[in-house]
Amino acid sequence: MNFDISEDAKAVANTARDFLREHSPMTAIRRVFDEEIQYDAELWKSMAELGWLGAGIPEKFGGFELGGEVLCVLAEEIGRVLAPVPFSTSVSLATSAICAHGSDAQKCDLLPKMAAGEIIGTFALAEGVGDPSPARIEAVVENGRLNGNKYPVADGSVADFVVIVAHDSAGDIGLYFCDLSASGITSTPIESVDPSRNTVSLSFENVEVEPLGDAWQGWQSVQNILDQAAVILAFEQTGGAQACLEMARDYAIERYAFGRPIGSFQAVKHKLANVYIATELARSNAYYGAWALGENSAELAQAAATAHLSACNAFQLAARENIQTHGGMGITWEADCHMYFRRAKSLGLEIGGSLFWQERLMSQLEQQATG
Amino acid sequence: MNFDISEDAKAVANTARDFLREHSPMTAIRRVFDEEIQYDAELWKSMAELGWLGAGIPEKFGGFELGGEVLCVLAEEIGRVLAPVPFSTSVSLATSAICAHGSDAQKCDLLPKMAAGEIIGTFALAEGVGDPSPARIEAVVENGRLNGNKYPVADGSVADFVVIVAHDSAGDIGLYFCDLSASGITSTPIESVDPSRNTVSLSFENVEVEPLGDAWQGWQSVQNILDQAAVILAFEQTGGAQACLEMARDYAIERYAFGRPIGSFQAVKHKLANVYIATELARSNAYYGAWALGENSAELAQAAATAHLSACNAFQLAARENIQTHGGMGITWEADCHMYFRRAKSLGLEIGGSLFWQERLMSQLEQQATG
Amino acid sequence: MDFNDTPEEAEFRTEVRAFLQQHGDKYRTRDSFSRKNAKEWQAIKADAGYAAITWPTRLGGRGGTEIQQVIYDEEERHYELVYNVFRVGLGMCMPTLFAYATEEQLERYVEPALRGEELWCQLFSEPAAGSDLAGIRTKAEQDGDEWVINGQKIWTSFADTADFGILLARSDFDAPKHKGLTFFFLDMKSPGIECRPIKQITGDSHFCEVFFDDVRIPDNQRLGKIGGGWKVALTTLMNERMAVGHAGGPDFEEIFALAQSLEIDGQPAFKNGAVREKLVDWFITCQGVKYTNFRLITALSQGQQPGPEASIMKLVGAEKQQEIASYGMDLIGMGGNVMDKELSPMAAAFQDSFLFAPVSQVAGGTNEIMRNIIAERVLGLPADIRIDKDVPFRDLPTGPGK
Amino acid sequence: MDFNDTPEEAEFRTEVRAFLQQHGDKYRTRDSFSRKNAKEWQAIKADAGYAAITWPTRLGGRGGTEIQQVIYDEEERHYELVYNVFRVGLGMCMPTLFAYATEEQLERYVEPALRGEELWCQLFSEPAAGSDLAGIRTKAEQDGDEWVINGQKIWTSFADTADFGILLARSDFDAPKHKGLTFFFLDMKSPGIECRPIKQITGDSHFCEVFFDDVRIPDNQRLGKIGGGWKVALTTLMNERMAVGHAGGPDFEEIFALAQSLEIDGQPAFKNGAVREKLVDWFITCQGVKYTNFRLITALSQGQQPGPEASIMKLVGAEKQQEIASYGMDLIGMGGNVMDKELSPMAAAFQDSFLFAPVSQVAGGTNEIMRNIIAERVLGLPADIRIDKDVPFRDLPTGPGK
Repeated sequence: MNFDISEDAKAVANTARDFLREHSPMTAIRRVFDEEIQYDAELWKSMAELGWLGAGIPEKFGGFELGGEVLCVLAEEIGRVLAPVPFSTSVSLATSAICAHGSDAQKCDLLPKMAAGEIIGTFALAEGVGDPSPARIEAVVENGRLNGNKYPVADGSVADFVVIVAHDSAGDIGLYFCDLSASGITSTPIESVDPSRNTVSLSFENVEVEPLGDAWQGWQSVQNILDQAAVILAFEQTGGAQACLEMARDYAIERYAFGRPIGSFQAVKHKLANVYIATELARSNAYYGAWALGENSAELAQAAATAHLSACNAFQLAARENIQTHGGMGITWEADCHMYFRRAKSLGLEIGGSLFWQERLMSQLEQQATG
Repeated sequence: MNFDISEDAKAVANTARDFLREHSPMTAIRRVFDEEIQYDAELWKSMAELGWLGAGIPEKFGGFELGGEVLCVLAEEIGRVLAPVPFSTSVSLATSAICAHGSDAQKCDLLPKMAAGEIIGTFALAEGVGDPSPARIEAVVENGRLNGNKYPVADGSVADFVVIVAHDSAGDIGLYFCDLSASGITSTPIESVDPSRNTVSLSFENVEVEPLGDAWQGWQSVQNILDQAAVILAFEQTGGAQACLEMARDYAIERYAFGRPIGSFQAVKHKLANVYIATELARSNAYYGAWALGENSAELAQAAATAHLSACNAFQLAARENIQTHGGMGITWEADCHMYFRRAKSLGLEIGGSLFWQERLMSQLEQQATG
Repeated sequence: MDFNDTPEEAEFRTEVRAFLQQHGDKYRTRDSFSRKNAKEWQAIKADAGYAAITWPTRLGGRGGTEIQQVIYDEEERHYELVYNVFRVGLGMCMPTLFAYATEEQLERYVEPALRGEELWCQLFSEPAAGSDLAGIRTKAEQDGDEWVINGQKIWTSFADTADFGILLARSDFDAPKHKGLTFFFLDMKSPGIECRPIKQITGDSHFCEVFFDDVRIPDNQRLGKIGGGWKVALTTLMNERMAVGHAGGPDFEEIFALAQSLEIDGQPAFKNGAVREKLVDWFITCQGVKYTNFRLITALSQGQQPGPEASIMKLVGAEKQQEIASYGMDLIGMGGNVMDKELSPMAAAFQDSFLFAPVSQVAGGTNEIMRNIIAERVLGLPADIRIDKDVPFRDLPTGPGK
Repeated sequence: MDFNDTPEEAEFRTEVRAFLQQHGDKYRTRDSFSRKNAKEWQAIKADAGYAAITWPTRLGGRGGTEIQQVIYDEEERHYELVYNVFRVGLGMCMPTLFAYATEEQLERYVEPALRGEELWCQLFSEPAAGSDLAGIRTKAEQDGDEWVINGQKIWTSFADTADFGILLARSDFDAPKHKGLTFFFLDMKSPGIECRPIKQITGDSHFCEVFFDDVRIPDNQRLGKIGGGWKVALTTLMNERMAVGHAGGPDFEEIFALAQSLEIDGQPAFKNGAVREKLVDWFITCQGVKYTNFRLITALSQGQQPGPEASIMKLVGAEKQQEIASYGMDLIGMGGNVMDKELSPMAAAFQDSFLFAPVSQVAGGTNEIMRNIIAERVLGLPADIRIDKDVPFRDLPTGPGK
């Protein structure tokens, strides 16, 4: 049994951790919150140079083909410091959509530029309220022209292109590539619970789009992209949970009340023990997800839902208890706590809420039970 | 606003508390656990003399017509000491079934003897697994003869008669009176989570039964009996929860570890604060139930479900945390903790489990929302 | 058992309704922190004898009962007239003055406060002393007939607009923690005071930090003895108004409405069993809080004083707010992050509440402190081991953070 | 990342399987506390070198690795051969002897214990000293070359059938709590020992109370120094086997099966959204525990020692057991109270587990102690304030209960 991240991936993770500690302190995300910048372009460029943006891209398309595990550990490190870069959208969702479904021409055109950090992509599935479902999709492509509204779209204000889920005139769900500089697009910034996500609403009026390849299998393809994203997101969330746990732990040791560190009180101890437990269980489930992703296992759907749900629990609990441990300081804008609190909720909704992933998991378990 | 138990009912409650403290110490229920006795016949006789058994019976049928609130506070006091008497079955379920549906002849025959403690009744609804539902009823009465199996029936081994839920040859649900000495009945003791409930399985083979009156409205009548029972049970449960809270509190003050009372540790304090909160919320909801019962309000169904569910939460939590507060002592047969733990679960299932009452409550709320 | 007023209560309620019907609509507000209209409304209340119902008449109150105050508050709530701006002054500062100020001072300060002409604030918490209030470090040094104040306070509502404040400071660092405190009131326009709004997690600023740089207070504005400040502070804290069960933000009604308006798998969301179970849980809690409140009101109506039992309302309310807000966002699904009022269901009420909920769980006593209060004061469990009671304050460990 | 054995591990597993295939079926049992067959099976294991895989060969062990022990345990579990009866002796008593006994004593006692010929028990907890083990009061008085023991122990598994026991007693009531303890091993047939089974909540009796009335132990059966017993006890406790995640009783598989077999409103129960949510929660926890265990095994396989991280398995397992058992009964509805194996679904497994769950949450360290361990030893949070460390033991408060 070797149920551990590979030595290669660990090495990448260690480099990433050191690099991000130095180059992505919390001042970067503060600048995004204060609307000075939209994302950390400097860091993004460095990430390209370090090969991280091409980690999931095959070598023949300009990538470094580092494998799923490396993507996972990078996500974990990014989650830990809330690095303000379009990772979960461009490097995870958009890249995996193009790798899985793009035509060779599209791959040749897009992937090298994505690996080089020259263009940013995002993924537009949501149309307002509701969880992922073909029935929710009203955006329609007819004669190569897209009409519809997509929101919220994370990183929509920094992306150059978007992969869109829409149906065609026959009602079949498909994936489309759309250059965001095309005419007919109105992009409106959206106030989001997590202001660092550059969220927009995209409205399309007769916009020229092209199908992403020609081999999708309708909703199944969308779901598969979400499954892969769920595993990577689980690592990002676990990284965030771990950061919250460490912040709370450090504060509980430093902060004194009643003449003693607040961490010596059982109320604080037991709270943080619970956070530790949730985080460790999430990490273990995330590892299972990474294994399934790496093996492209038939268990991917089950593993992805398990990993993501477990990580949602852990990150949201950790973020909440981190604020509570910080007491009055925790509810100030000045403290970093709220940024994790916002991010925890935001990542728990980005690819569908908990009810959606619960249903996804149960349907897998039912199939196994009856199959 | 006078949202409090009436002075009259409080006086009865105070008398009952003093009386039960003296006459129903935990030694009585221990004798039931040890199978020395099946119930406390002595106490039952005293309860008859004090008028408690006739509290819910009209004066003209030999009762004392003390009103719903008095029944409620008596249940609370009985719940507090786990008095081993067939209260929830005979005084609550069977009595209310007869009062609501019995013919005058049946009332004249049965109620005075019940008030006098001469006969004990119980209520047979369950047929093995499942929550209350007409679809679960297989017992059938044809030509005045009952065939079927009923289990678990609480207090079945001490009861003289049973009110049975069965359907007729047309499939309509009805209530039937059956003398347990009738021929064709096999009564088999059942091992129960709560051994003090005298639980049996009743098997009926062509047993002569008579309809309980002639004016039931099918399942609605059964449900109404359950609603009334739910309110009274909520008080019994709240009494049990309060007893657990007090036991745990007293133990936490007396028991020392690490040179200090364990009640000075936040782990214990916060646990018991949570029990206190659940118990107070349950008590408040039970009062609402008592109000609805007393007024025979249209809100009875909603109030009953709210009161019972709230009391299930409180008693089960209190019983569990009482054991946990007692630590090693709590898991011994010798300590009283487990008797409350068993009773808490048992009362939470007796008239249907939490899923049943949740559904009952939601359906009421839906009706209000749409109606 | 009934939900009806006694004849006396009913009569009072009728009076209150008539008063509110006559004046209420004009002063309706949705911003309870606003001073707009608040002052004018307060004067009208004072004239009609509703500004301080339980105060004795000699102090400008009505000499009424606790239950009358409850009735007035219930009725006023229908008009959205609950201005928070005077709450601290009337609820906490004035009762402290009643107990410790001179007759001349009462003459000078009570009426303007009651009529909303002068606004008061409370200067208690400090960055290093929140739950542990007695750990404050703001220094008060006596200089002839005056005291010189240096230090920093935090979480002071309305500090930037208040006219006066009550202040707890440390006059003796060598005495044990609770023995070295002295209590004052002061003019907030005194030289050396600087107020900075604190931006909260929500982006709003409802509180201030207050810095004291050689601020001078005349000794006759000291309340209580030198070194007796803790006793005075306890009087202030005992007068915190009975906590309400509703922490603000969406409650059962709203999440039920949301679950009716949204769909899951083509069905209204509230048809889903998982959603139903959550709704039932919140309904039960919500009802439990409502009827617990009724029980407390009944006790007041029978002449009892509010006790620590009311802590459960604040605790349960704050936790429920957090859960409901978070679950509401889950129900909205991928659109749950959206805070634009036009795009998000129910004008983003769930998202707003989600960000405010952590404030509810900390402000006015953290959940942990509330549970301690219930355990110790209601259940009678023994206090925690205290190592900070008998040593000189300056010797107490303050950790590497200081 | 893979789930496969290394070549060495695979080879060892093959050996183990062959051994178990040859002998295992004959000794299958469903009662893990039974001594029936256990002794014979233990001898066979010892002969084959599987009785104590990680012990050095000079002590009769295999000189193997932690991961080999894990592999052996995994395989043995398929045969239901896990006899608890020798666990205390081999897992806790013998390692303590290794550290503190003489060569002659090891020669005398280790092999019979290993072969199951002599059974050992552990005499630690007392009625007034459970979580606070160092608070024990059983008295050891020196009398020439012997010690005289008076007092009472509790929660001792197999005390009534054991041949020998290890004992922690207080030899000095004037020393501080942790300094006045002395550690012994003794013959359980010594005069003055009386064992009484304790009936547990389930009705079973898996533990004993043990009373000591002038029981004499030769001084050469003292382990460690006089007054050094706490240090020896820590050795014993450090050797408690890695806690397992599964507390016994129905787990996810079983509650899922139950929810498939029962109906709600004419549909299989698992189609109900509320049930689905619970199932998903337990599945996630269950998987999390499983893969956390895989991570721990991987660490062992890489040569690391088990640490306090394993506490989470015990804690999560015990809480999950309680919830699943209780919910299973709720699903069974009005029939949920029935414990007759023929009448209750799955042979009343949920009801049995419901009654056993409180035992899981207390035995081997309460949930509260487990959370303390995680907070202090894993997260590095500071210890609680201790008032019982530096005063003479006899002056420590013991409360009105004593």
